[in-house]
Amino acid sequence: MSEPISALNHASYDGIASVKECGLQGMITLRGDLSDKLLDKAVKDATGQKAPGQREALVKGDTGVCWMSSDELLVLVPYAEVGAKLLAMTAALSGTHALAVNVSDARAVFSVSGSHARDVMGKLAPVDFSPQAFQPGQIRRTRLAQVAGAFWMDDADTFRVVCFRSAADYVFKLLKTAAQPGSEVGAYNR
Amino acid sequence: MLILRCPCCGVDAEETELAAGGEAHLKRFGPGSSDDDFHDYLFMRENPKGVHFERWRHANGCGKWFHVARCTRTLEVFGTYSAQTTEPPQEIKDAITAKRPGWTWREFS
Amino acid sequence: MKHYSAFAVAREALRYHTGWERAWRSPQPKKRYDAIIVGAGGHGLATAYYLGRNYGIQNVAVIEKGWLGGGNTGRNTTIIRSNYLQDPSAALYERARSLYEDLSQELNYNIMFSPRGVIMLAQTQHEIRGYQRTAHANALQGVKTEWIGPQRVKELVPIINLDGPRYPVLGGLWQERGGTARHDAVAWGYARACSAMGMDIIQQCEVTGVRSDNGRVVGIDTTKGAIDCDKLGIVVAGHSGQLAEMAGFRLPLEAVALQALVSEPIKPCMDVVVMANTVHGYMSQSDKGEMVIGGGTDGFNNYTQRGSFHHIEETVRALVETFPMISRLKMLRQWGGIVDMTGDRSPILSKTPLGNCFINCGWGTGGFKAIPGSGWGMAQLMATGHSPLTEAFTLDRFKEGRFIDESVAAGVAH
Amino acid sequence: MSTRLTKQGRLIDRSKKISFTFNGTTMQGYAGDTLASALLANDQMMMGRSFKYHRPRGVVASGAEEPNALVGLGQGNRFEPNQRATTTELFNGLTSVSQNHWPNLDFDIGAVNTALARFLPAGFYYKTFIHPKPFWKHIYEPFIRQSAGLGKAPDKDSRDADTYEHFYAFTDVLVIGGGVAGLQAARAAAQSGAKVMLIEQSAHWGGRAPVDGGTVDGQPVDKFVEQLVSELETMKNVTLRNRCMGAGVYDHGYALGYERLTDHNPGMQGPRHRLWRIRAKQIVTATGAIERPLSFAGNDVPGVMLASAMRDYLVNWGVVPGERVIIATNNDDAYRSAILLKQAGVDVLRVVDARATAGPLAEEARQLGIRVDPGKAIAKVKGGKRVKSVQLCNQDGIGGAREEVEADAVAMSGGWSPVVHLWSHCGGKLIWDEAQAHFRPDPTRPPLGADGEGFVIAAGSANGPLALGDILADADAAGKAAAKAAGHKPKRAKAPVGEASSEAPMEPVWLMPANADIQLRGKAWLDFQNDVKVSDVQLAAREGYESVEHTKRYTTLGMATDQGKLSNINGLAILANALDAEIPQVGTTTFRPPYTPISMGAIGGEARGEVFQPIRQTPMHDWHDKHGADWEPVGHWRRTYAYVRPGESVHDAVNREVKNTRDNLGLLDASTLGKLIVKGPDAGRFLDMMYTNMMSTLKVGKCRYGLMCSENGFLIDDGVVARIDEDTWLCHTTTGGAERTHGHMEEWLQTEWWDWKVYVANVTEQYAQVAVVGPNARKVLEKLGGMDVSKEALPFMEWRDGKIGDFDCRAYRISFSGELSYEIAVPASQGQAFWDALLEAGQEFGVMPYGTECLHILRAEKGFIMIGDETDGTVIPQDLGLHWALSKKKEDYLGKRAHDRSHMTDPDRWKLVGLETVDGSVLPDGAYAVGEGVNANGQRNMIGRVTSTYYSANLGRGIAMGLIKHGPDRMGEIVEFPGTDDKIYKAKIVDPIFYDKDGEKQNV
Repeated sequence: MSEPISALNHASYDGIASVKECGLQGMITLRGDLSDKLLDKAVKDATGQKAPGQREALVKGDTGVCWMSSDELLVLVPYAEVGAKLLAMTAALSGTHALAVNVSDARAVFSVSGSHARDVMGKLAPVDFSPQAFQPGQIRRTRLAQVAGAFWMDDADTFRVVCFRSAADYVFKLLKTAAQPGSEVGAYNR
Repeated sequence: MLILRCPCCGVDAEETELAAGGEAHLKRFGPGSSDDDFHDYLFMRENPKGVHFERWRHANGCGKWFHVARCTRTLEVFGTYSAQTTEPPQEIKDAITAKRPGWTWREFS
Repeated sequence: MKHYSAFAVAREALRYHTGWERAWRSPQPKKRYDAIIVGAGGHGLATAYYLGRNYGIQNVAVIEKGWLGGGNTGRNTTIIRSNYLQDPSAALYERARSLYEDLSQELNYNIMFSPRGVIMLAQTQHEIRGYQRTAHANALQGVKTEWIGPQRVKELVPIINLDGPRYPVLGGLWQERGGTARHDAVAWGYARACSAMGMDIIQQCEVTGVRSDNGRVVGIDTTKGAIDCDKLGIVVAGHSGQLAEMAGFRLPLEAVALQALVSEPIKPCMDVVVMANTVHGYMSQSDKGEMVIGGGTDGFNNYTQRGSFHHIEETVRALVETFPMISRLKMLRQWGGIVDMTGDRSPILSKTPLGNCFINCGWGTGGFKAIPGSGWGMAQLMATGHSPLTEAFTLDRFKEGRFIDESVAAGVAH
Repeated sequence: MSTRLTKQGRLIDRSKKISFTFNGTTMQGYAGDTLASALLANDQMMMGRSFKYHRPRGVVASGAEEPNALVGLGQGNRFEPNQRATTTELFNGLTSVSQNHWPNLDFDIGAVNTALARFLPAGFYYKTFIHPKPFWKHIYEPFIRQSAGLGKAPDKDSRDADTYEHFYAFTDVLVIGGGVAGLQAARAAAQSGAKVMLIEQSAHWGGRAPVDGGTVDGQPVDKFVEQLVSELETMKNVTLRNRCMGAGVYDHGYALGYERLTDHNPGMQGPRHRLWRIRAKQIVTATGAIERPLSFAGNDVPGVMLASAMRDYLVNWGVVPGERVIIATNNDDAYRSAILLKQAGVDVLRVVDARATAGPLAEEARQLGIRVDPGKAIAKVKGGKRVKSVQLCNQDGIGGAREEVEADAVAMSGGWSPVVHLWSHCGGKLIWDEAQAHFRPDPTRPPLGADGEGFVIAAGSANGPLALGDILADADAAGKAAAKAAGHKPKRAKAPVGEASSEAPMEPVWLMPANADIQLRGKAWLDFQNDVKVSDVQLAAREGYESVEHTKRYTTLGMATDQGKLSNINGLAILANALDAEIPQVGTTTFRPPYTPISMGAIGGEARGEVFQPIRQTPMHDWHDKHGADWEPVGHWRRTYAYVRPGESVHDAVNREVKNTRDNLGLLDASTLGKLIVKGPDAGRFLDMMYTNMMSTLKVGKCRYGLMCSENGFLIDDGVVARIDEDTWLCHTTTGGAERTHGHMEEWLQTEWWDWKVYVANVTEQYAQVAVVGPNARKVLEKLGGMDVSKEALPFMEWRDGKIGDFDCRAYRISFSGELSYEIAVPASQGQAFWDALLEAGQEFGVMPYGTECLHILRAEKGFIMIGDETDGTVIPQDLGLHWALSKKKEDYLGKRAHDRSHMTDPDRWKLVGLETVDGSVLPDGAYAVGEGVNANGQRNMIGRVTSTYYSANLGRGIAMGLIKHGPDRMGEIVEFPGTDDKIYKAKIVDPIFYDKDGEKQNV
């Protein structure tokens, strides 16, 4: 097997915020009954986290789980482990109606960080980015300008942004544009 | 520029996150149905100036469909509710009655 | 009717224009008319006009809830073209377009028909094929159009950017005799001509009921009293459903908002109408100098005449990409209208389940350009019971699965 | 003479001189000037020409309502027409040119229209230019169009040098307008703890108050403003933005803020404009009021301006537009201008007050030695390019017995109208205030929000009150009410108490003198930019254009770039009078966004150039780009149309690829094809509804080609479905069809069959998929090694998981070309490496990548249909001879019922056939086949059309597919296709399979 390459191979840009493509992230789309104990256990075994509540993101670094909808989770594991974790999860869920599928290569992940990260995000998504409204621990699925995207926060100044792999180039250019020098909005850091 | 609360994920989503899906609570007519029933099912949409029930999808979001009770004259939203129902729940009907006494829509009132 | 001409204007100027008479009378309704048209928009007035002109039916009233020409006739982007794909559409719109050519003279009212030409841009392989298909169909339908390459597009539209990074301009469908007209003047010109024939245009009069006897219409109730009629034409765009309900039938329509905007006026820079369907925008320059811009519709039922701003954004960004020089122009005004959409996005011109009651509705986003043809066909249908122009546009086509789908060749039809 | 005083000018910094040009002349101004104040300081009274008559125009206002002083600003890629001088902040190096004249501002040929004005009344063009008909197109219209427009168009090739952006903001209370009312409303709202955003269109806080004077809580109002702004700046829950105009109010609490970031300093880094997309629970419109002109003859001569504007120029910028000024008014406020001008040393010749009695301010003026003439009016202002003299008369009369006074400027005040635009944008209604003679917001009929309750509150003079004390009290109440409605508890703080001189009531004056004769009415302007006069509105009424919308459209009143900010009420009053109706009966025209024009650039935001729209890329995108890809947009994807080698035409490249794939080995990047996983105990049953074919019976390990119809019966998608395990299927869709089809499946699952146990996941982008096609396909895979891809191990229409070389993959033995063909899916992150490996291993087998056009030709040679070519949204499977794919065993599937309708079963429907030109040439794309005669509308009868047509390099001739009436029954017949090139193309109806009819090549 040759070396897997992420969509933009760690491209980065520094403007009013720092934008980086994070490289490959193991991701499993898990659909099922979120109240099912089997599913809960499978998530716990894979990530060490419980199944999240509505719009929760329980993530530490490259491992964790995000609530995607009432019957869908996004399970995050290190890229190298995704095959094994998926097998284990599929096995654990074999007795129940659920779908676990590897989507690691179908996505691109960016980090947007710095004191103006919220400004940058606020230019692209119709979301209230004030700290009162959005904080680490939450996930929001929405659109980034013209494509679908989702994000959560690693810490108070860092967003982790996920989009489809085919849109990675567009999203990176968008984030660069939104982070261009001189474009500070100052809406969230007075 | 509407804002609708997605009953699935709880987000107050603005219109650009949503996709409109037309009239709610359609009864499907398949093979064996009469020409009239099939025609009405496909084309005879309710088009009221006032209380209306419709479907939306939180397309740029959790991806789920849901129902909305809305006024087409003022764009007032009476409530949103699950897509997995064949008729508006009582609390939605009550909320409409509080604002639009005497309303009717199809067989509902 | 006092004849309009430059001489008349000069003559009246000598008495400071105090001698002009009313363009149309403002009568009280009579007890009975041979025909009543509900709706004094372009389509309604044109129907009345051709009833009188072509069939000698002049005992006609046109009933209007608000002020004449105040609906979509007065809030569209005034594009006139007939480069439609399907036979029935091409026939109807081409009849309209050819009537527009002589309408100023016929009505003695300058409606400023400006056959400056309409280009529909092809920006994908799919569109090239669609427009080449349309060009072939048009040739057989008697509609003069041609497929042109990108260089010819650039000659016709010097401000266009052929090499947009997203959608290069690959050519276009060119209708040299398409163009624009002054929308208000179309309504006013027909109204004046109807009034001169002795027809009564009754504004500020709302229809409250349709009366029938034995399955045939016999009259209407209005806020100005009951009025009898032999025949009734319902031509009320956004309110068709309500009128149909009064007449006891339903229509397969939904009302949605369609928006348009104009820029501030600038000196002439674009001499033709350009439609870019891939990016959902179209633009022309009015005789006043404003860039007149239209886009897509909202996807939900709406009677507010206000659309959602993101449609304006989508249209404008597409046009800035296609015509980069407009980036520093400014939007002066945006507005919305309510349009009726049918299941196949084509209009309904039809008899109805109620005898002697006729319906004209469902023009969606493209009614203005059809006004004279629609009036001509409706008048024929109402007077004789049959018109080749309208026969495909019946109410029952949806039941038969016999659609008139224009989206085949173009994403949006305006 | 218009001049700068040596003192005064609260907004200018005399230590910072600024150099700018107007029509090529270099002039000087100060930091803090607007272009208008600087032009006036340079005695540039005339700033433009009017639209219709090309009359000289000077500045009439000092703010956003200005209709006259419009300039072309900047140069080249920063040129912008129609920029208001009154809202343009002066900066070093500013270049401006006046508009709508030729050859120059002072001497303009177009001004001949002024002389002809009598022959060009409202709507004259509807009555003229009718005969002779050809003249319209060739003479009249070109002439009208050449004279159209105001500003110069930017150069045709100009590319805006600036960037733009959007920003989403969320707040409890949005206050629009940073005058005293807006500031106080913001404070009152913010004290409750509510999140407040306050936006102000100008660079300054406080609005008119510092000019108009008065005290608040005992201190001068400008001090009050200063303190209030500092206080708001320290509040964490308050956001203040100046140079940010409230442009529009929309449904559900949406508002647009138009922030001009660099217009005052074009060299700055960052975007030029930012469009704020604000969601507010409550909006307070503290947008102030606009003074109305008076309608008297010659009120459009440069030097005639609003009394408040004259005061602004004096107090804010130290500029006086004349040395001998006459003031005409119907209210007390204009006396403030008289007093200040007098105090500044200007000779205030007269205040003509149309009222019989004036208030205390008049007394103050008299004491300063100003002559006040009650009951008087201006009959006419004389002068061309500036005011020369003024004829005075009694207000109560027709304008006789005039006294002429030499003067060089006139200030006029017809009372004040609240700025109700933003209140009205989203449906707020107005009421007529008899006392102030203006429309103001009707608090009982506000715009309604998502909850059905009002979400806009007008505050301060925007709500009607005009006295400082009343304004502050009203604004305080509005701020508190907004906070409360937004769910916060307002503090019980007392409103600040404002005091200003008391005023006597105004009296409405719609025409000066009241019974002005027709000559005067024909010179009394209502709309300065569009040249609409009192006589024009009266003419419209006389001719039956009685509705206010008719009048507006017939005369163009209020349709200029100022959208009637100065003219609307005056025009309405004239119309009401002409109709003998009350003003509120006549009503207003609709207020539409934006409040003042906003740039197209700002509306488009960041979406320009490379981020105009997303371009979706496959993992091998960069490789294609480097290897001659001629790109084709397919949905948002980019696909390679053909790989063009140096020296080749696109056509050559296609032919090369077509031949090579049949003869040797071709590679197609098929990653864009959609891939949907459908899993669950009910998945088979579900797919049986989605597809016309039976999918539940497909065996694990096998593939089946499937068709999807809409419920309306038309073909919408197709693709190969593979059964992965007992309850899992993988469905391929067309390129660009993945999201649509995924949505289609979810829609039915969520809204119709929600009790069915099925999950769908879109895994399209997880895989890079490569079609390995041609006689050498198996050889190259075998060379790479790994899984067994032999005919026996991997038969046609089956799939296997395994390894090819080092790559984990899933191999499908499917063919869209009729060749031996494998589609191999590998993880996207290894797509490029896999592609490279295939190319390298394929060298010896003659490998070449091929693009979409080759794909199309290969499938057409085999008679395979293509969604989007053979289908167009009106085609059903039966039309394409796909009966075999319509399951007879199933009771139901989407589209089945629709196919029973009479038009769908009509034997006259056009059916799919192959077409071969008699001479081997290529049929034109989209050509129609003709039958005999014409239809009832005189159109040629058509009997079919071409759906796909290509040159087949393999067959050395043109091949085509088409839909022909009774086509399958007419094999061998020749039909005619008229081309648009006047040629008639003759083609024979044949079987649509042109190549390898028995399918021997794919079954090896």
